[in-house]
Amino acid sequence: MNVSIVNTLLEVKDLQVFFKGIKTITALSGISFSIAESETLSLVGETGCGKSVAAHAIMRLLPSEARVKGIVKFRGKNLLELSEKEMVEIRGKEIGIIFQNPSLALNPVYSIGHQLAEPLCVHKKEKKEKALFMAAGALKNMGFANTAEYIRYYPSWCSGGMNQRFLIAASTILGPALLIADEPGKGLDRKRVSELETELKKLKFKNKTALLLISHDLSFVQRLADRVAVMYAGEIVEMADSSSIFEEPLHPYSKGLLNSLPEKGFIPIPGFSPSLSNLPSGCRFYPRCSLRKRHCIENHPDLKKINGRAVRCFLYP
Amino acid sequence: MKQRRNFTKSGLYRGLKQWLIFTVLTIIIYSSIYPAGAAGPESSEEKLIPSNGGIFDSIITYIKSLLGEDEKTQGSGMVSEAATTGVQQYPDIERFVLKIATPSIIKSSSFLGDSNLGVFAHLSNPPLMKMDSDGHLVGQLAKSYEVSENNTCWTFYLRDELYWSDGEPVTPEDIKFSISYYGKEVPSARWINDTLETIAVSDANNSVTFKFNKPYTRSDLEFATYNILPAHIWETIENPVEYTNNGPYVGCGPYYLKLIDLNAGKLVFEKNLYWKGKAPESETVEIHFYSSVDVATLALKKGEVDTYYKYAGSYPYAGIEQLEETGNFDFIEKTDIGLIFLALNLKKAPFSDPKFREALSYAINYEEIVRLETLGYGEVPNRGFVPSSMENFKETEKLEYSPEKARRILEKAGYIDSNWNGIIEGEDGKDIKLKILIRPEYARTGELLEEYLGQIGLASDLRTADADTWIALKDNYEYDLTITRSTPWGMLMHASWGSGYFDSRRTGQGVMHNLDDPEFLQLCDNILATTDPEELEGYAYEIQDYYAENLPAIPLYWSSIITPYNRHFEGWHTDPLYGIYNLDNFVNVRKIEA
Amino acid sequence: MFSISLRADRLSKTYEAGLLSTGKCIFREVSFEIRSGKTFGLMGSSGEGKSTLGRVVAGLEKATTGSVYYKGTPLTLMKKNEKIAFRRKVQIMFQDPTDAFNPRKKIGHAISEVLALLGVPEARHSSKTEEMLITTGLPKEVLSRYPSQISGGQLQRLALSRILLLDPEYIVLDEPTSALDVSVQAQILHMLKEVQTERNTGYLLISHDEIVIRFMSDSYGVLENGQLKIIE
Amino acid sequence: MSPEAAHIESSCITEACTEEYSEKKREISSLNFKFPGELLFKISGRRKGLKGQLNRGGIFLFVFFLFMALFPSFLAPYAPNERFTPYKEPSWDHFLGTNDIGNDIFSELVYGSRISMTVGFAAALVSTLIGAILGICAGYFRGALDELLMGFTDVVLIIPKIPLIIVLGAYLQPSIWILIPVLGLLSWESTARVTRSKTLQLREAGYVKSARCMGFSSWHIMSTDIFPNLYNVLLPKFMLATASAMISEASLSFLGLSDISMKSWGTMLSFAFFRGGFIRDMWWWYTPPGICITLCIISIALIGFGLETQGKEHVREGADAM
Amino acid sequence: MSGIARKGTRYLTSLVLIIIINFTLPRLMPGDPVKNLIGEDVYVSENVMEELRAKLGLDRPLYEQFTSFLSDLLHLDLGYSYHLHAPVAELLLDRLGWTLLFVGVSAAIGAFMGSLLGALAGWRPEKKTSRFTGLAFVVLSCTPPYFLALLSLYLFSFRLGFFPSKGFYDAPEIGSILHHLFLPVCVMSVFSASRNFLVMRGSVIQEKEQLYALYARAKGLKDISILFRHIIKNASLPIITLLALDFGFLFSGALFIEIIFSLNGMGTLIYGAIIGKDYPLLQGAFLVIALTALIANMLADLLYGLIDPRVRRPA
Repeated sequence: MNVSIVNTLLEVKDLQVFFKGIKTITALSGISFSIAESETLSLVGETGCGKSVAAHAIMRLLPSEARVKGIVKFRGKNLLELSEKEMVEIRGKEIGIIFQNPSLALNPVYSIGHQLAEPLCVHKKEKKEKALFMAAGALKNMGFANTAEYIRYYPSWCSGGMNQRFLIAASTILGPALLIADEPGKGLDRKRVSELETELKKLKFKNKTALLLISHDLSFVQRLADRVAVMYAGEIVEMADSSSIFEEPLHPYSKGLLNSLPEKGFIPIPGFSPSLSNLPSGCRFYPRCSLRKRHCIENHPDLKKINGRAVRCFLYP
Repeated sequence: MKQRRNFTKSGLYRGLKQWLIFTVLTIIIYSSIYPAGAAGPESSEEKLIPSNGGIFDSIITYIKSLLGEDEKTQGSGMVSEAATTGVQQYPDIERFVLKIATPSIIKSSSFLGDSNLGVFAHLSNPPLMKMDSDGHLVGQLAKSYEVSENNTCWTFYLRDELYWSDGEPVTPEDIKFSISYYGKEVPSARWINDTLETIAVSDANNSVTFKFNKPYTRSDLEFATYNILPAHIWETIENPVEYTNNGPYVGCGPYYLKLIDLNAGKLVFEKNLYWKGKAPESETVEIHFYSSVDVATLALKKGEVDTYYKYAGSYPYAGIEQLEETGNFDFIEKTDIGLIFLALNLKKAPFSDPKFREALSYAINYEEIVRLETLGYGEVPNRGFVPSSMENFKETEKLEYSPEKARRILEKAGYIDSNWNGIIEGEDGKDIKLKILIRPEYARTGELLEEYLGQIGLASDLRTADADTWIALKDNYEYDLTITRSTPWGMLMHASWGSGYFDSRRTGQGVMHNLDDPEFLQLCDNILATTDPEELEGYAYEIQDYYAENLPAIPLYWSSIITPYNRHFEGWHTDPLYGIYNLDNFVNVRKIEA
Repeated sequence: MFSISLRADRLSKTYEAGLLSTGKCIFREVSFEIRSGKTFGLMGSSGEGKSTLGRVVAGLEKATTGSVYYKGTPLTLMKKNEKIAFRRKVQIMFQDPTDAFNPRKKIGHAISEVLALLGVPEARHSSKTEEMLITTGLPKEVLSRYPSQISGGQLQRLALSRILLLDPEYIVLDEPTSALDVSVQAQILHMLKEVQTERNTGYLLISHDEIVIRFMSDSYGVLENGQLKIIE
Repeated sequence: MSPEAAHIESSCITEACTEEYSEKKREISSLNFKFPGELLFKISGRRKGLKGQLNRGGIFLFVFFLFMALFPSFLAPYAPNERFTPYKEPSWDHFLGTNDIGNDIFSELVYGSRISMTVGFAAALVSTLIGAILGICAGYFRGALDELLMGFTDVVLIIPKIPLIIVLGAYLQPSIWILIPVLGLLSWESTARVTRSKTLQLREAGYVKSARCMGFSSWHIMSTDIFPNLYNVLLPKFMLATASAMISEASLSFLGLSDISMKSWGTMLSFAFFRGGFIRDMWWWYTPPGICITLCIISIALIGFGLETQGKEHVREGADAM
Repeated sequence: MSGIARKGTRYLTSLVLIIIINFTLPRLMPGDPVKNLIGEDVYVSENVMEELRAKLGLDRPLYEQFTSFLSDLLHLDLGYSYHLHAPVAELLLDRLGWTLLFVGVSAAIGAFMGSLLGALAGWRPEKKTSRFTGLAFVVLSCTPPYFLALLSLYLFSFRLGFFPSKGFYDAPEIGSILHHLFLPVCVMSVFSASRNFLVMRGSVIQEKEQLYALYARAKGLKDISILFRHIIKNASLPIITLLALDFGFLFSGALFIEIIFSLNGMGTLIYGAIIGKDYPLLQGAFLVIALTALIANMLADLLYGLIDPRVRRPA
């Protein structure tokens, strides 16, 4: 399906991540997806399904003992094969990332202005004064009134929501083509989430930034994403346009996930996610699946394409 | 602007202000003390030698020297101008510096207050008397002296041709001034004030006569320790003990004390150009202080210094072998008149019992102690306590090591181990556990002692005590046994032959004052009442016999004082009291090609 | 009527003024009532002092003014044995399940400690624990695990069932699901509902999520600027 | 896998929300003197091919020292007070030569371990216990008690230690039974500070709050919920206290204020200096006690770290356990 | 902020307590100070001793001694040292300059070296060099300071002959001072560096796990600039506290180094005062050290506030 999209910005093919230890942990077992220019793709799933690992793997931010396999093509370059020096050029400039915990992602001992200006100094070799001025400008664009004051603030003086916006400003100040948002709304209350949503929408529509949105908050995803990939236990179980997933989920897990949404009346999926070091041999979802058959227990389904969407389930031939 | 915003917004501003005020206050306080500290007592001699004046001073000096500002010490200036006529002309020989390492550190630059400095100043301000290498008291600044019949009048005839380093002649007035000055100003010399009636000066005879209010027989010895001061300089100084100055000090010896530099850790003595006696060859004598003996040894080995001096102490025996190996050093060996001894608490059981003391004297393996402690630079002592190098030494029986004998004596005296626990019981029926006070320097000896006592069935309780605690404890007689030492001066003080340590009528830091036997006290009084050499000899034998018989203390070993010196020098002299630190030595030492 | 209620009466909380700082008012004159078998929802944005209010109701903190009434007795005037009863009967459950168990104790140990506190004889511990596990729907092997070896959803269930061992009349639920995934959130909310119908427990549910509050509560209030606006 | 990497990993996988965590953590780290146990662990861990396991090297070393202290006669070829020719160089008869009075240095070293380890551990135990108790009380009860205790701690912190130890050492009879409480009583304050800030953090932890709510007594909470979790903080502090007690003991010996009837490594070291070991270049005399002190402390560090990794192990397993 | 007020009160109480301790402690020491004023082997009559005793004020009641002590303190009169024959304030100032120079320079070098090496070792702890420096500093921190000092003196001064073995200088000029102080400063800085190293290393290991470090990497910062731009500033916070705490320690730890290198500083002064029971000097020295430590702690608090914005969060 990704063939049909013309301007592929990022293409991830068979990305696998292992953590070597006493037990080998398979965090990602071969996921593939692509993002076109100014498209928003969302990875959704439960805690521990590997969505954040995917984001970190794309940016090559994983710790050294993580083994990463596969291809991550960004504008034709395989990021996984670049040297660290070349990668430094891409990080922050071409691909930005925002983390789930803005107050921790900002360095507590530097002022907001300093941190906003830093990418400019590093990548564009701007003078500090000018960079600060530009940082203030960026804040103004985000709708902050008293920018001169805010750039002198420190992260610890501001609320989480404000820090989240500062973080977005810092990550997008160089206008990256792709912004990875790693659980941006987690821990924020409704009001802040809607603020965040406005912010991301502005990026999406005004700056034409492509977004890789990683979230467990389905309603948030619904409002923002063009396409959605549902992940479960280190693999993508379903990928489709946002509207079709939310209207007609195919995979039992996607269905369950949607059913547990408040709007649907909090209907839970029974059971728990499997351990990543001890994955079930067949379909990874079978222990919790109400529609499971013997077949599901023994065989691992592939991601199959049906009507322009993909699903990993034996229910769909 | 950024700063202002943050601070006005937060309460930090107030805090900062408080701190600022505090800091400023502290700085003010510091700076107000500082000038006071730097000023100190003023004197005509004290000028631009900034050595001890803190880091800032030395930086200023350095800057001054960079700017080319001339610095002259007043002392040397005076010499260069005034001295052309009176100055002795020295033959053109190679000028050299004699460097002496010492662990006896000077703590303050108080000429009269610091006891170590007092010893070192013998070179610049020699006392009236001195001890020759055989231990006889002879004149130094004094040519000769006489004593009146009743021992109350002492007349000292000064040498002619003595000059201070500023060109002034040394007069009997200086002697009179110095001695009465000590009596008035120095606490440790108060006896002079208490006993001295008059001092008469005779310029004609160039003599000075001291009249005491009671017979005083030890003046010749006492006056071998008091440095003579120039009256014309010191009479203006108000509080001499508290007077500190880095020099130069006017002196009348072959050298004068040019500089006390505590920060560099040295004393510098420079030749007294008006010295008319035998001319010393070395241009300057430097005393270098080392806080650690180990480091002093290294400095010696390395050749940084030429010899080693410690009052009443030897170069560490353990290091001699190493120095010998370098091939650069020779050694002077001289039996010390001081010694290491076992002081016994004679005031309480069990050591109040002479039998017990006798037994103890057989329990100690003297041979081994001598071997381990002195590495062969010592010998097994006699029962008579007094070392052989002392005047009027009498040969008494050698101490003997025989645990069997010790046990037998104990048994005979009724000290038996009746409960078979290996420890002998005392008269009260309890196990005898001897409380042994150990000063850190005799730790090893203490260990050995504990073992020897164990062999004859005596338990012991070792208690290490630093010097002050030791003094407190021994003054309260809270011990049974202690290992201590006598210094040369200690052997000579009071009625001499070590009696000063035991006479119970005395007090003092190192003094045991534990013997109140009337016989002994009478003996001391007899000695103190005479100046007649023959009579003294008789009493000396008597007191040594007394020691040998009663064993009020048990000497552990007689040792030698070893002084290493660089082979490039020769002509060394030592005396029993101050070792190599005597004038004979300094005027005779020559540099040679080794 | 004669339902035993937990009532907050004009509670105010002010942080004390320091030597140089002025005090800060967290909430003022807040009153509400929790009835057994019912849920009172407390909604508000973060930083509004919901959690502080929850801790005051649970008796973990003291209110500056006002009082919490339990069975008609104000907390401040309770006698010692009444207080102990209150301690047992009013429990609190926290937001972060990973924090709910001592990381140095195995789950089984933590649970039998509670049983010991209740005075259950040692012999009956295992049967009691098993009973408890059935309500949580967790396998027995969790007992031999450390809290860090168990997922958040499971821990939250365990935390709830541990509280249930004390047989409380009221539970203060302090953001019980906001740290959890949607699917787990649903599980926990259902479990809470089940417990309520089974045991007739009264809940004070604190959450910033309006949907959760609506889903769970019989009545709720919004805490805003220190004032509570009650919506039936 | 290195432990710190493991930590990143686990946080990466569990994607745990760590709101406010660093805030508190910083408070701790401000005083936490971190002993690089993991480093040593890694060095020897790699050599032994052990990863993440309780470190055997440390245990072995420690057990060796312990054995030395408990049964010196097994290891020492001679009695400590047996005398031979003094100042002998190392030979087959005398592994490390003999000292100034002819004692076998190796035997002396073996017998010295008992005293040194007793002083080190006992003083460290005293200081860690006092620090932990005061810190827990201040942190748990807060309020006036906290102010009082921490104010007191601040004062103790400012008192110059070594001169005070010298004064006390000179005043009291120099004996290890005096030295232990003196060293212990003078070095608890930083432990108390760290313990307090950690306790303040733990006090807000859910399990402590639930325990309070469930009606557990303060004593029970402090001893079973708070104290065991202070382990990460107390262990390095304990090791440091041991190290500094041993060093202080050695330093006091150097100043001649030690108990000479109790021969520790420190006393040996000072004897080596004062009795000509240094002058005579007898490195086989003056280096072994120093090395022993260092090794002993390192062994504690290794064990401490081994235990710590064990603690971390189940955090890691957590992600994949179920 | 109430925090500042509280700190202020605490410091004030500390000060008062220090003064009280300072007053009582030397009086608890054994031995008769009057006897110590007199040299060894000297006979002195009782009335001379009494005279001295009266002069020292030791026969007056304790509270009177205390009030006079306080008033003297306010007049910056720390008493008179009968042992060293000089006013205590003068003596201390004289030595303080040198010791501050020597300790201060060492502390600065030690802090810099220790933090830098510690940061590098903590940043890449798996590297061989990191492990080596780590091990080296652990060993150094476990070594008694006098042992270290003697060994280095033996090696550099005796064996290699690079440096003189004693004193602050030969002649009071900068070159000589530098030459003489080089070795003691080295030993002292290595000593203080070993402590800072360990703290910095631990701190960096802790800090580099923080999210902001990862974010800095995501921003496109190079490895080394992450360490030096982002982590160091955070990781140095504990160092500031440690430096202040260590100040008193270094001051007295200098004692051994001063003894070995025969330096005429505070350490030897204090040691001499303790051994000689020089009450006034001891009191003065304790006061000065405690005050210095107090000031160092206050400065650390101040510095902490300047570096760490969390401390000065605006209302």
